Amino acid sequence: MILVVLIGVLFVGGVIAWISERINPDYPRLIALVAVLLDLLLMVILLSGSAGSEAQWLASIDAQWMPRFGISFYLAADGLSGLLLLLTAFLGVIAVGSAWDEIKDRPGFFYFNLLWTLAGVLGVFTALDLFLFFFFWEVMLIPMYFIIAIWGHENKNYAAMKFFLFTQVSGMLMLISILVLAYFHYIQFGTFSFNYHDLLAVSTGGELEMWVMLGFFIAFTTKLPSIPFHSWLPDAHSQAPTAGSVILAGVLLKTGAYGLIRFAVPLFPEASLAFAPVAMTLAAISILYCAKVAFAQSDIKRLIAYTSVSHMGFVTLGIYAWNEQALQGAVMTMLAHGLSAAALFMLAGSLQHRIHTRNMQDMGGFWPKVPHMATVALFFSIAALGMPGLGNFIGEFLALLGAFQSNITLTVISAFGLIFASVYSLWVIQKIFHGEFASTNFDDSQLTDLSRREMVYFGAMMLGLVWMGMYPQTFLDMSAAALGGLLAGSQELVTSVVQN
Amino acid sequence: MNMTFNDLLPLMPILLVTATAVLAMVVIGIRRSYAMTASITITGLLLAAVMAAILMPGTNRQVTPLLIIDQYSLFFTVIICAAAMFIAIFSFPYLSNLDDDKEEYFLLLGIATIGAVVMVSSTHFISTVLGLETLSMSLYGMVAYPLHSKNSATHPLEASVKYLVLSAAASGFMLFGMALVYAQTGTLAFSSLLSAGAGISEGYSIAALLLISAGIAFKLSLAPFHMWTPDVYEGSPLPATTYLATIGKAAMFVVLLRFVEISGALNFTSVVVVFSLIAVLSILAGNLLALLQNNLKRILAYSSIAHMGYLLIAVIASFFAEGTISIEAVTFYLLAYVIMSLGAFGVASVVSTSKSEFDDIADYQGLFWRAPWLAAIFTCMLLSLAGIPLTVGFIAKFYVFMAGVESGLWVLLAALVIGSGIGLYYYLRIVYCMLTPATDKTPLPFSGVESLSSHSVLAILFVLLLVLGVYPAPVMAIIETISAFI
Amino acid sequence: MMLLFYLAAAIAVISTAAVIVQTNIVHALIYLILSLLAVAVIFYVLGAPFAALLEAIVYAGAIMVLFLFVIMMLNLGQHTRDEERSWMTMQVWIAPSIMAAILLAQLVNVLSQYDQELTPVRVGVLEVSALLFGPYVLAVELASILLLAGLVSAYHLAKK
Amino acid sequence: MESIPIEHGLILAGILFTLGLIGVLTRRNIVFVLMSLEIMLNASGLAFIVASARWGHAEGQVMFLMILTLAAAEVAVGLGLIIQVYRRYQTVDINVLSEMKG
Amino acid sequence: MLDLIWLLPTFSLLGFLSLVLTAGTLPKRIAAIIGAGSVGLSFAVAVIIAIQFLGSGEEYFVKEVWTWMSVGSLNAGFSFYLDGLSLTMMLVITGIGFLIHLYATGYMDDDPGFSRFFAYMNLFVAAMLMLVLGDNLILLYLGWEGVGLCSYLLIGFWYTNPENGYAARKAFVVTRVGDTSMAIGLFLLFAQLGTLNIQDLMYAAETQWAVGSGLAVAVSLLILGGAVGKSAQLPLQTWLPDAMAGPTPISALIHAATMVTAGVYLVARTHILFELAPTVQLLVAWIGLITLLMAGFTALTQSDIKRILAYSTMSQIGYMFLALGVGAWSASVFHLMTHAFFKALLFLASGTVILSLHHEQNIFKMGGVRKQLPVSFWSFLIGSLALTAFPFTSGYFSKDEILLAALELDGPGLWLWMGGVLGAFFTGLYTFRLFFVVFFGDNKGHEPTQEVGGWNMSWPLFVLMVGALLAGFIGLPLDAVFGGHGEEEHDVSALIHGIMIAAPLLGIGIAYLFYYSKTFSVDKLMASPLAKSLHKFWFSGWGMDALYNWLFVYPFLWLARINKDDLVDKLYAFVVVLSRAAHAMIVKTQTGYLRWYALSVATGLVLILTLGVLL
Repeated sequence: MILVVLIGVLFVGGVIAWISERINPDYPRLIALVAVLLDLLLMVILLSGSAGSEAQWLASIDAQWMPRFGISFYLAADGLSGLLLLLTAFLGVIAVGSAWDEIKDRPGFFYFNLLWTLAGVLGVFTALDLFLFFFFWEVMLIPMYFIIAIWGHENKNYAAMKFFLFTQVSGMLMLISILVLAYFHYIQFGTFSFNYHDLLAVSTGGELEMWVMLGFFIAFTTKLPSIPFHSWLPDAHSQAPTAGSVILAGVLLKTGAYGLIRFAVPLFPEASLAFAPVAMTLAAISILYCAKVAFAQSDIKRLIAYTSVSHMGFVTLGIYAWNEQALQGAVMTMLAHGLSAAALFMLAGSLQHRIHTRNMQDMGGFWPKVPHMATVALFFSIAALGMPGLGNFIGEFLALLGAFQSNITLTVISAFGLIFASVYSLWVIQKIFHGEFASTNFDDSQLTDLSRREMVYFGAMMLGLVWMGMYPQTFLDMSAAALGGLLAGSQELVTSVVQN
Repeated sequence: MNMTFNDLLPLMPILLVTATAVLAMVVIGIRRSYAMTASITITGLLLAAVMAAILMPGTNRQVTPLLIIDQYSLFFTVIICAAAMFIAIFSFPYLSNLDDDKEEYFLLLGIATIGAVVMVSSTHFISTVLGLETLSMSLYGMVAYPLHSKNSATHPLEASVKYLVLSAAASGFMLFGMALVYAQTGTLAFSSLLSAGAGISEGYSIAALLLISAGIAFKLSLAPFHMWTPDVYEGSPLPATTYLATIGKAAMFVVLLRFVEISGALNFTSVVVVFSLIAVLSILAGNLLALLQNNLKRILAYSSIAHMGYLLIAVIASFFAEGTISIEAVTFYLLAYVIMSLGAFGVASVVSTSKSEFDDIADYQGLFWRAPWLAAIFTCMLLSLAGIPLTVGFIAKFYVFMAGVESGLWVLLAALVIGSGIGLYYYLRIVYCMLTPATDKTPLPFSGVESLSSHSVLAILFVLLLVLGVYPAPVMAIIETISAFI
Repeated sequence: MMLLFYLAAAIAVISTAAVIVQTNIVHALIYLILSLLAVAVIFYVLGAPFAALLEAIVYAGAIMVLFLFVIMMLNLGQHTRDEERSWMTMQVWIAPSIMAAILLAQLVNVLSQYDQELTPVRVGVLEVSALLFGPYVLAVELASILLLAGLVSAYHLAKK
Repeated sequence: MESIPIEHGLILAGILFTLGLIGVLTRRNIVFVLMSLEIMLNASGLAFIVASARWGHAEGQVMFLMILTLAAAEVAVGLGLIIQVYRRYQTVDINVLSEMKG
Repeated sequence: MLDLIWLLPTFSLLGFLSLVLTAGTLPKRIAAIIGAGSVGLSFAVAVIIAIQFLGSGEEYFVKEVWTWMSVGSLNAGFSFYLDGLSLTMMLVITGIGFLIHLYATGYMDDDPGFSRFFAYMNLFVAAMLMLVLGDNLILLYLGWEGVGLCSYLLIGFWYTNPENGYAARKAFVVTRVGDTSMAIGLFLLFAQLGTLNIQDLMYAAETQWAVGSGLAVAVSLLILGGAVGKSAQLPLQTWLPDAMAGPTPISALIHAATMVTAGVYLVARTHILFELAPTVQLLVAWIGLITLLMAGFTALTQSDIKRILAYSTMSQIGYMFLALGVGAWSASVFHLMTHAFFKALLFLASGTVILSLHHEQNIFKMGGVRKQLPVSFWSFLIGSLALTAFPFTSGYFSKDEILLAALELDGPGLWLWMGGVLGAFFTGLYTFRLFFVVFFGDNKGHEPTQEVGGWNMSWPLFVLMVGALLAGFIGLPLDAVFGGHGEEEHDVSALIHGIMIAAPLLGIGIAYLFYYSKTFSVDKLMASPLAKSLHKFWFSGWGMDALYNWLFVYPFLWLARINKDDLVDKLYAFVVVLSRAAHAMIVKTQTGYLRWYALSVATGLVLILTLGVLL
């Protein structure tokens, strides 16, 4: 029930925020903040309450929804979901914070969309009925579309459209795959079912399994994103308002990875095993190619967007290595990247807010002007390049460590991403904060250092990253049981295939 | 099979609609009163809808060879009467400033509804043709209705002529095909063509089937018989367009469904191929044509071409899949389609009058901020047409996907995916246009009378859209039951 | 009888062809009436005297007179005839003719597969009306509704 | 009475039908177009009568009656429209009706 | 007390945190106390721990502070491992580190980034301690990357000059190439041996792998990759000279005494792997030798005082690698320790010179500053003597051991020895070239008035002078670590000893003749075109920078430039163009003409009929 409350709070909060704008334009953001904080609190209670228990599912609810197709309203959270829920709520708070001053225009509708996006994401992370999953998968898109299309920057229509088209079209492929699965359940067991556990028992087999798996894979790698489906992301990220970028980079991308872990691989262990080399190759290409493209960008948000693609490559790599270290690495990368990318987008956003440009060619020498911002930026750049002691390192290291056990060549190639990451990360710092200060290309009157409120947000994210980097065990333990369960489920089959 | 007294009860909905039309005519004859005629029509249609709904649970009766009044036909009778009522409500403010006799419009609307109800209750060529022609004949009038008006916002004359000529030609195809079928089977009732009579080859049956299909495809504006659609939609006054797009399509589709199911048309491989081709062509042509279109009515026209293509997939699937899922898919999709088209056209109707129509996308610029309520409804309707969750359109598309998957129609599903992808683009274009701030040149959101009743209809449609999108289980159950009657 | 059938058929085809190539609209109408009368003869030959009668009275009579009224009303005289001539260029005919040729070939192909002799049985007005006012009584009612629709539409459209 | 091959009757209907279609496709004068439509409908009616004769039914004749009704109604509405076209454009050229496109 | 080993990095880390969180708001004096004091405290603790440890007689000591990550079979703790090797390193880092911090409080006195500087420095010390104390390779890697980061931050400390930024990034990226190789090595080790705990690894490798097995070769090669990156050895040496862009104390601490020797530490730490792969071990020796010679040549041609010292550092680390390569583990670490003293001394002394000359670094614009800068002069002299292995200075003992060990090696030993001796000759030559040019002759540029700096700058120099002279007599407790390979009596002839002593002296002599007495003229030597181009070649560090530019940097930049807009995106843009074109084409069918529509309907009919009937 608590899961319904979690999601419901956001849905209802969104509506109230929208309506409250009529009373006072300052209310929406307050209501939004209360809603996400409430969610965060509930989640902490949920997770801490179940910290000791061995049960795989921390909370669940299962109610009939569309009996005609065996569709039920089945939400459940295990440790893996729990972590991502936590990330979502945390970044939700951050996103509300980053929008606090930025969104002056129609705040009610903005916070409505923000909360609904988050609600959709929470749904995605907890839905265990595949229809419900798809339902939430799509639900989170529309408010996001609005966020980009209404509060975005100069090229918002294009970006929002592209975002929507990519995810929708790939989503339809997934829908087909889900339906094929349900239909196979019908053939094999005589009833329709979209229940995750039921569908795990379905054996599609043969060539079809590969195609069905590909439906999932394409949908998830589009969201993730991975080459060659990544090209919506730079546009969406660069055009979205800061809060939008934060949610996009921090949370929405993770739904793709979550889908791969929860659905794509466990539902099709054989096809995934056969497909793993291709997936890992795509991951490796993503890592390197997008790191290189990132380096070439002069729009700072585009640059960060491409680095996101690059980093998410490690996630794919880890997932398709499919062993404990790799999976934990993927999950840690998701969490850490959620924070670091969100923070970088916030920085970019606050820069843009101050000097009204994202073009790095116009920037330089900001360090003395904005030392706090510079330090924060340095911190997150360094986190992004995988500095040990911070969360990203744990994730990428574990992912690579695990991946190495399954595919040496591709892991070695991917490891070069670490080098490229240092190239672009340091380039950003150099370009923006180092060098002589020159303000010929923009109005520098607004260029002020981070406010105390902003520092609190960044501080929280920094703490999070340090925590992940120095004592990742907190997070590793939480997801261990869930990942162990997933691994065990497919292990038997995989080993038998390998032996044959 | 002569009529008996017991047949009257199942016929009540039709009789009620007829009585409405007759009463309206009489009232016009006595004293012209716009409000009076409109309210008679609206009330009559409402009564008919309620009547049909009351009758629905237990009724299954063949009333003379012409009409079958079963749960399926009653279900659609409810939909058609309700939709007609809604359109009547939209029409009232729309036409109120027309400088011509306005009363006959409602008369035509009532008569057209008779035709539509007959169509959905028909498993017989005679009733099909009569129903269809009654519907068409009234529509010619409705489409051309404001043609005497000096400052009509549309091109009613051109639209009507195009519609009449092409539609009559299509009727000709259909009739000729029916004649061939009759020559083969010896009965005018829909019947199986599978057992060909002596000396009749398969090719003959196929040709007959395809002639009828061509006629039906024309009415459904399936490619390559679709070209009239945008022009007629654009040229007609908005409520008439709405009628054409919703009731006209739904009634015809029920006929197609019944005909295809009973005649066993899909047992002929070549018919399946042709249908698939038509479906793919419709999906691609419809969506591509709408891609950069700026006229809202034309966009919706093109999109309706594509939607009919989607529906055809479910029809094709009905042959391959066991069970009734594909029939349910068609049924649900039609219901959804009627709701969302009514909503989309309804919003346009509400802001338009016969003298000035909001038919350019640019007219809707900034609607989101100037009339958020309307814009929200419009957005939801468009998203529903695009098949996005939380709306009924998604469940409908889900049904079609399900039917397609069950039957393994991968090529058609691929077309569906591509088509929907393109479709998203132009739906979102409209949505985006509503989001961008208005310019000075944008006309005011309301060019005519603001009608409370129209808004309530929109509200009802909006609620239906969301409720059926979020909790469709009860309706699904009903549809599952009634689909057994096909 | 057979001879009559083929004779009437030939007349029907020729006069119909004459209709669609005519430039003088009144002549065309006369040809059309001729064609309809020929068809009426065929109806009779096929044992449908009632239909033949209706064809002659309603179709060739009433409906064609309606056309004639309109032609007179619009006063489509000599100048329209010249206009018609100018519209009758070769290229206008190419595509339709090809289409029609293929269609006809198709139809002849499939229709000739209907390999049945028929011996016409007289089905007179009695049988037809028994049917009409028996099981098909609703059809009659519906036809009246259809005519009502046509009436209302025509009334509304054609008025000044 | 001698017997008539049924396919000949149907083929005749087919020919008339096709001729009507050609008329619809080629003529620019709306009145001709309407006449051609009548030819098509009539051809369908003929086909019904032929089929009806094949089975010795009256049903085909009933259908013919309906077609007759329908043709009459259609002509009425069509001619009404023609009058309006002529009134507005002073011509019966169908090509003037091409304001909407694209 | 040993349990408190975690205090070592903690002090510095706390120093770092307090400096960062106050963000430059602290008064300079307090910042200095925090910055230098935290390292001083660390040093004090280190000394106590060292005494206790040596007194306890244990071979090693392990302390796990907390579990870092435990995933499946991977189990890495935040745990510290203390043995002779890490003890040595720990003392060098904290001890010399403290001196340099102290010196820096004077050197950086007028810099606006004072507290930022000490923050980075503290962070560096903390990371370096992690590196040497880490019980497992991941923790070591943490320190490894951490020092790299600090190196980056400090090289680019004066960020307003883009060139510094470039140097900093170059240093980071080039070393990261090595780091990546090392990381891959870690993956391979874990995949094969199932643990990353160093001691367990060594044991497992020793028991499971045969000498010369492919895995051992691969792993040691990969680890070597990391080592050469960090220690600026061929082929990843190019970053070190540019790293001199940072403030001089940085050069002393990071790029001379501690961080750059991390590679040596790493190889020594994992020496068992190298012993299992003799070919790689030999490769280490050759890399050391070639680097030391190349750097020697280059040092001869440089004119920037710090660059000369940088090349000399490379060269000396080359010696250490040589020692590692020939299995003289202890000698290598010994040289590492002595080198730390005298190179730190040299850098700090050069720092006073530079500061006194208002940041002039070109030696040919100095000259004759012997009188004005006595402390620098003496520091430089002692440092130079130790560097050139002048008998009975610290450098003499350590280098001696290395060369002797090389000579003892069968096979290429003699060649390695000869190379080493040649290197020693060059060391003498370039060191005293520098010395004579700076401190003798006429002043050619800036006239220093007096030596800058107070006690906090001179005291460290005195301590280091003593160290540079006497460190050779320290005996390192390394036997337990390297299994008795450490102290061995070398039984070689006097001739060999003679040559080894003579080579550097010869170098000094030649330097004297060229640069002090001017008996020979450099200009004359440089007259020939061949000499000029050779000079140019050596000056540019054997053209390695240009080579790498052409091989890696330019292609990368080119690729980045041509693909700025992302080729993949074009693919989708093409889809858009295609749909638009399709729309444009198909929309033409909507002509608005009724007859055309009718024709389309007829065509459609004909089409489906044909299809239907023919199929």
